Amino acid sequence: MGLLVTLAIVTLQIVLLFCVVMLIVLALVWLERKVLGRIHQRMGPMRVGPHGTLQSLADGIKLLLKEDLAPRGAERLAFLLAPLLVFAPSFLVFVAIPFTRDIVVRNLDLGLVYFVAVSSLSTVGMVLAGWSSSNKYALIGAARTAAQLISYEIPLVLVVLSVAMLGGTLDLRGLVESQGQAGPYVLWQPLGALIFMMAALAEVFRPPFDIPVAESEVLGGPMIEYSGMRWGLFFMAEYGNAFAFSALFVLLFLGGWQGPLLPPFLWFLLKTSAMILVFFWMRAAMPRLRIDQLMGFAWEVLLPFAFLNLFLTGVVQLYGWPLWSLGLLSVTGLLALGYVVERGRVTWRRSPSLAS
Amino acid sequence: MLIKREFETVEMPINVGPQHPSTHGVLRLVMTLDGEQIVKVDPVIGYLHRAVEKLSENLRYQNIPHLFDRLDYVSAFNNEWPLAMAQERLLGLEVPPRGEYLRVILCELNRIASHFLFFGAFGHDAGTATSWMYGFRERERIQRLFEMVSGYRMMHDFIVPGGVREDVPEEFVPALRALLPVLWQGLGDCNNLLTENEVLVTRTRDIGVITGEEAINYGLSGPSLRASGVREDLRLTEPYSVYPDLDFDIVLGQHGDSYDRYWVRMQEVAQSLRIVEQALDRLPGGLVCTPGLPKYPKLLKLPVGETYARAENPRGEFGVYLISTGGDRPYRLKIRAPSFCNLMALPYLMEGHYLADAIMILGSLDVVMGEVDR
Amino acid sequence: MPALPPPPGHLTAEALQALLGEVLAVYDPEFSASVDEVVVTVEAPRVLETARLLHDEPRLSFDYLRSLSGVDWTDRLEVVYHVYSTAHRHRLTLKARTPVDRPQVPSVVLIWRGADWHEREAAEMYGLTFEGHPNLVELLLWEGAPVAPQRKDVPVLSLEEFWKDMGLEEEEEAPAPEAPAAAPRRLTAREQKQRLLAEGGGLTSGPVPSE
Amino acid sequence: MTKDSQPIKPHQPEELFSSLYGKLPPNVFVAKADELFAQARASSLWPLTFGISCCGIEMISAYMADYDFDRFGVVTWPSPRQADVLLVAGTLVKKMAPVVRMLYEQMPSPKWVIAMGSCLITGGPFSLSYSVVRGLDEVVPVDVYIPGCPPRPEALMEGILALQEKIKEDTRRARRGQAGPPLLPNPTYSPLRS
Repeated sequence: MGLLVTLAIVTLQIVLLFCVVMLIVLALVWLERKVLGRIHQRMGPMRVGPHGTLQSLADGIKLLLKEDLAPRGAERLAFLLAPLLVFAPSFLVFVAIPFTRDIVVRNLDLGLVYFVAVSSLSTVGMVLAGWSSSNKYALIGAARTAAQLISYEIPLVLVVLSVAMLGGTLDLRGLVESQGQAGPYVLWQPLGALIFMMAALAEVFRPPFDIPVAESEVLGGPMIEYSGMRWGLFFMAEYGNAFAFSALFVLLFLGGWQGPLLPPFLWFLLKTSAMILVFFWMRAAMPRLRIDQLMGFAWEVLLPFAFLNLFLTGVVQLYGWPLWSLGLLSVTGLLALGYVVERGRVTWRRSPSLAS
Repeated sequence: MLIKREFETVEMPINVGPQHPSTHGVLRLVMTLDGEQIVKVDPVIGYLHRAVEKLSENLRYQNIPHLFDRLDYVSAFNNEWPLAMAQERLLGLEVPPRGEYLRVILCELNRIASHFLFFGAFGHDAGTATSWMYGFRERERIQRLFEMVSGYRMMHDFIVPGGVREDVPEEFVPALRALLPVLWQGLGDCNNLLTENEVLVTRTRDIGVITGEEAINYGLSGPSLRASGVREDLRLTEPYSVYPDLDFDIVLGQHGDSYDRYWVRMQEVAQSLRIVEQALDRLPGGLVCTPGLPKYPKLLKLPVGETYARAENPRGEFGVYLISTGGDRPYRLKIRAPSFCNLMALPYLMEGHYLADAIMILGSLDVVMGEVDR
Repeated sequence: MPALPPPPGHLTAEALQALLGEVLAVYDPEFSASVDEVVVTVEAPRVLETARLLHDEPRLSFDYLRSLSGVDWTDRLEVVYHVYSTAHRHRLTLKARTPVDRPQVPSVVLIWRGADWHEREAAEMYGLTFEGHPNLVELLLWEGAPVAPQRKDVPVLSLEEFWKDMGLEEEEEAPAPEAPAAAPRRLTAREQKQRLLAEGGGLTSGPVPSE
Repeated sequence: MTKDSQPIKPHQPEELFSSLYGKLPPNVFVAKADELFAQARASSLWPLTFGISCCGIEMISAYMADYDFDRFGVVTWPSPRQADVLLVAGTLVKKMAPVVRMLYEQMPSPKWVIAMGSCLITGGPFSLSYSVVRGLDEVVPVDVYIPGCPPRPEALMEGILALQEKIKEDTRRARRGQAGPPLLPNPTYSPLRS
């Protein structure tokens, strides 16, 4: 009987979480179209519901009712399974995200490890999708996905590690609470925050790092052959991931739900929305890089600086220096990063000038 | 790379287009890829071959311009001009000054509109949709003026032998004067968005380099040729119309890469704006079309002869080779389309680059398939 | 900005004609006048040497091929080259005549790379053969397209036929028009090339330029 | 292009609109669900990113800030698998016809076709040419024709609205058991076979 009750509660939680994730995704899609519209000096969706609020719902219903096609040359089982493998991890990470101190499905002691581990599982799904579609664009997209995700996983993990060192715990709730005493870590680790931000953009395929799914090159990459709701699952996974990584940024660097006056849940949502807006803004403002430049950036710039970040944190902790010294060092590192990038831009002519 | 290992790779043929967002129409590229590197590329064209030359040879002269509008459909005024020029040369017509100035104003505006469209498409190839919006915002403003002039947004059928079809409406000049500062502002916006953008520079620098000699040998023309540092602009090197009276510069690139081709076009917008400003200041009164030549004469017969008329289009040299045997229809009408000739250099430019670069190279050539396939 | 002044080596039309008469004398060119250009006509087999001379002679240095057009004069075919010198800024029209029943012209691809697609287009549109062209295959047309559609004896559809085609004309009880006598089928460029090869001519007959 | 591709079946409202009718006993709930489906489909028409020639530029204009198709929920996707509407814009020539046919076949149903411009109705200014297909309906079945050369973006907008109306109307007709609107003859043109 006890087992049954537990099962019922767990099922209820899963359904509830699923609803929340769906709601978040629908809202994000709508928000992105509106925000992009504003940046583009246009309206965005207007016709379905007031200010187009029901637009994503209409899209969802339509996708559900579309024909479910599998190409003749496709590896059928893998083809049908792949979207689930992509969507499931992005759904699973929500289990560990504490929206506030109390609103959390399961607060895990190793929440941070769980998050990083599970979120990188979707690579498998993407590669599987690209390979099983028997489409060359999809294959290229899959290869790009694998390369990009593996490269950016490493700086991401290094930065996460240095935050964990500061907080002294891998528990997300504990990390947020430790920021209550020390102040948000973005003040003490601006370098880490920036690296995390860039790596997160690459992890969720947002521009300027949307190379695997680049519309103008590989036509959507691994999901090119998917139709209807299977394609919708990729779509939902992308936006779910975007939200999850924004939430993680808020938890690690912006002090989570903590803030004056407003209720904690609202604070969390506000901070996450701000991060999401940065994601959208990047999409509107930046062209995308090329895959080898992207990888070069990860291995030659981000990785050394992530190590530097880790090293600085370690030194400060080892000698027990005050936190503001870490902030100072980190800002220096930030300036160095800026210098490296800027120098790359200024001295960019490799071929000799043709003009006489 | 520290570790070098020889892998055995398999070359993969891949088909880009005719339906692909980045092929600017219905170009098809059959590529052979080694990983993501292009080993060989073979452009396949003809997916928009409408036989304009054949049709033109069976149409009366007054019916041809509407086919020409649809060749390079983003710069229709510029297409009509060489055709009218060829007929004028055979007839020995002089165009009244107001007609010439109106032609210059309209064609330069069309060049600006076309380059703004290029800006949008190039940015989209690079991965940002915002450039589309910014480029088209300016283009729409110009098109509203065109509609005021010719009653059509894209296909104008306005430049006729002897001048232009009719005078511009009274409100055109004030509207254009009001528009010019807006266009300068819009150009500034576009430059701020992309021109110095780090990612775009990284993406296009040293991509698709062609030297001046090679570019001449391949028959490139227009901004694509000038980006390689060749001082060749038909408006000044073989001057026609009133261009020699106006003060503007030939913009030259230095490296002949994709970025320079982009940069030259953006600079040309500024030069065209200067031309429009001056032409507007000097716009004389009087007739717009040679007297005695009615608007679209029922039967315009050309004397026997042949001529090759050319003009500087947004994409390069647009030439019309017209042979007349004295009838009311051309005996032969060959169209030398700039995009057709620029596209020929594509395999040379692309080979050895990555798939993503190929998109940028194609974007930087700014081809319009309507005039490639004709 | 006034028009750029003519560069040092620039030749006027008369001077150009005089110089050409001197340089090209061995190829017995015919000079004629277009409205504003010097026109030189040579027989088709001599085009390659002429073109090379035009390109390489420093006083001429025609390094830019503007346009290459085929023209069907019903009794003969012509290939018209509009060339230009970027160094001296003078221009010239070069014409090559070839008989209609065996239209062969040497390819100038190795002199001006820009001739590539122009020649492919002229070949399929006029049924010409360009000897020495590396890749003379269809460019604009498709499988099953009409053969050499730009020639004058290929009619363009009339409006009446078009209406009939669209089924928009009222049905008349007219007797079905007799099928026109099957015209001898024109050979495609490829078939002509094959025929030439079979006859021991074709690609190897012309002077294959080496570069 | 598969050489042995069969002629495309003409639209049948029953199969196009996976109606709940006939599967469930008719009642108010089913009727409302059907209407919801039709509304959702009409509100989220995603065309393929596909412009052939001049009309393609006006089509792009319609997506841009001044006209903003996003207001109607119309956004493009580059792959036919994710598209609902085949918005063909521009002259269709015989070399291109098999490609358009293939794109149509690759799209999952329900799918609709908009023919934009005179060229896709009769061949437009190029109708006398030897290479132009005289009308898109020789290749794929067409739902909405938009005349003009090229049509203004407003005309394209009108076409999209007409298509939305058609989708809803088809559902209503299917519910009443009526046949759909008069359908086009079965297109049998296949450039590769002729």
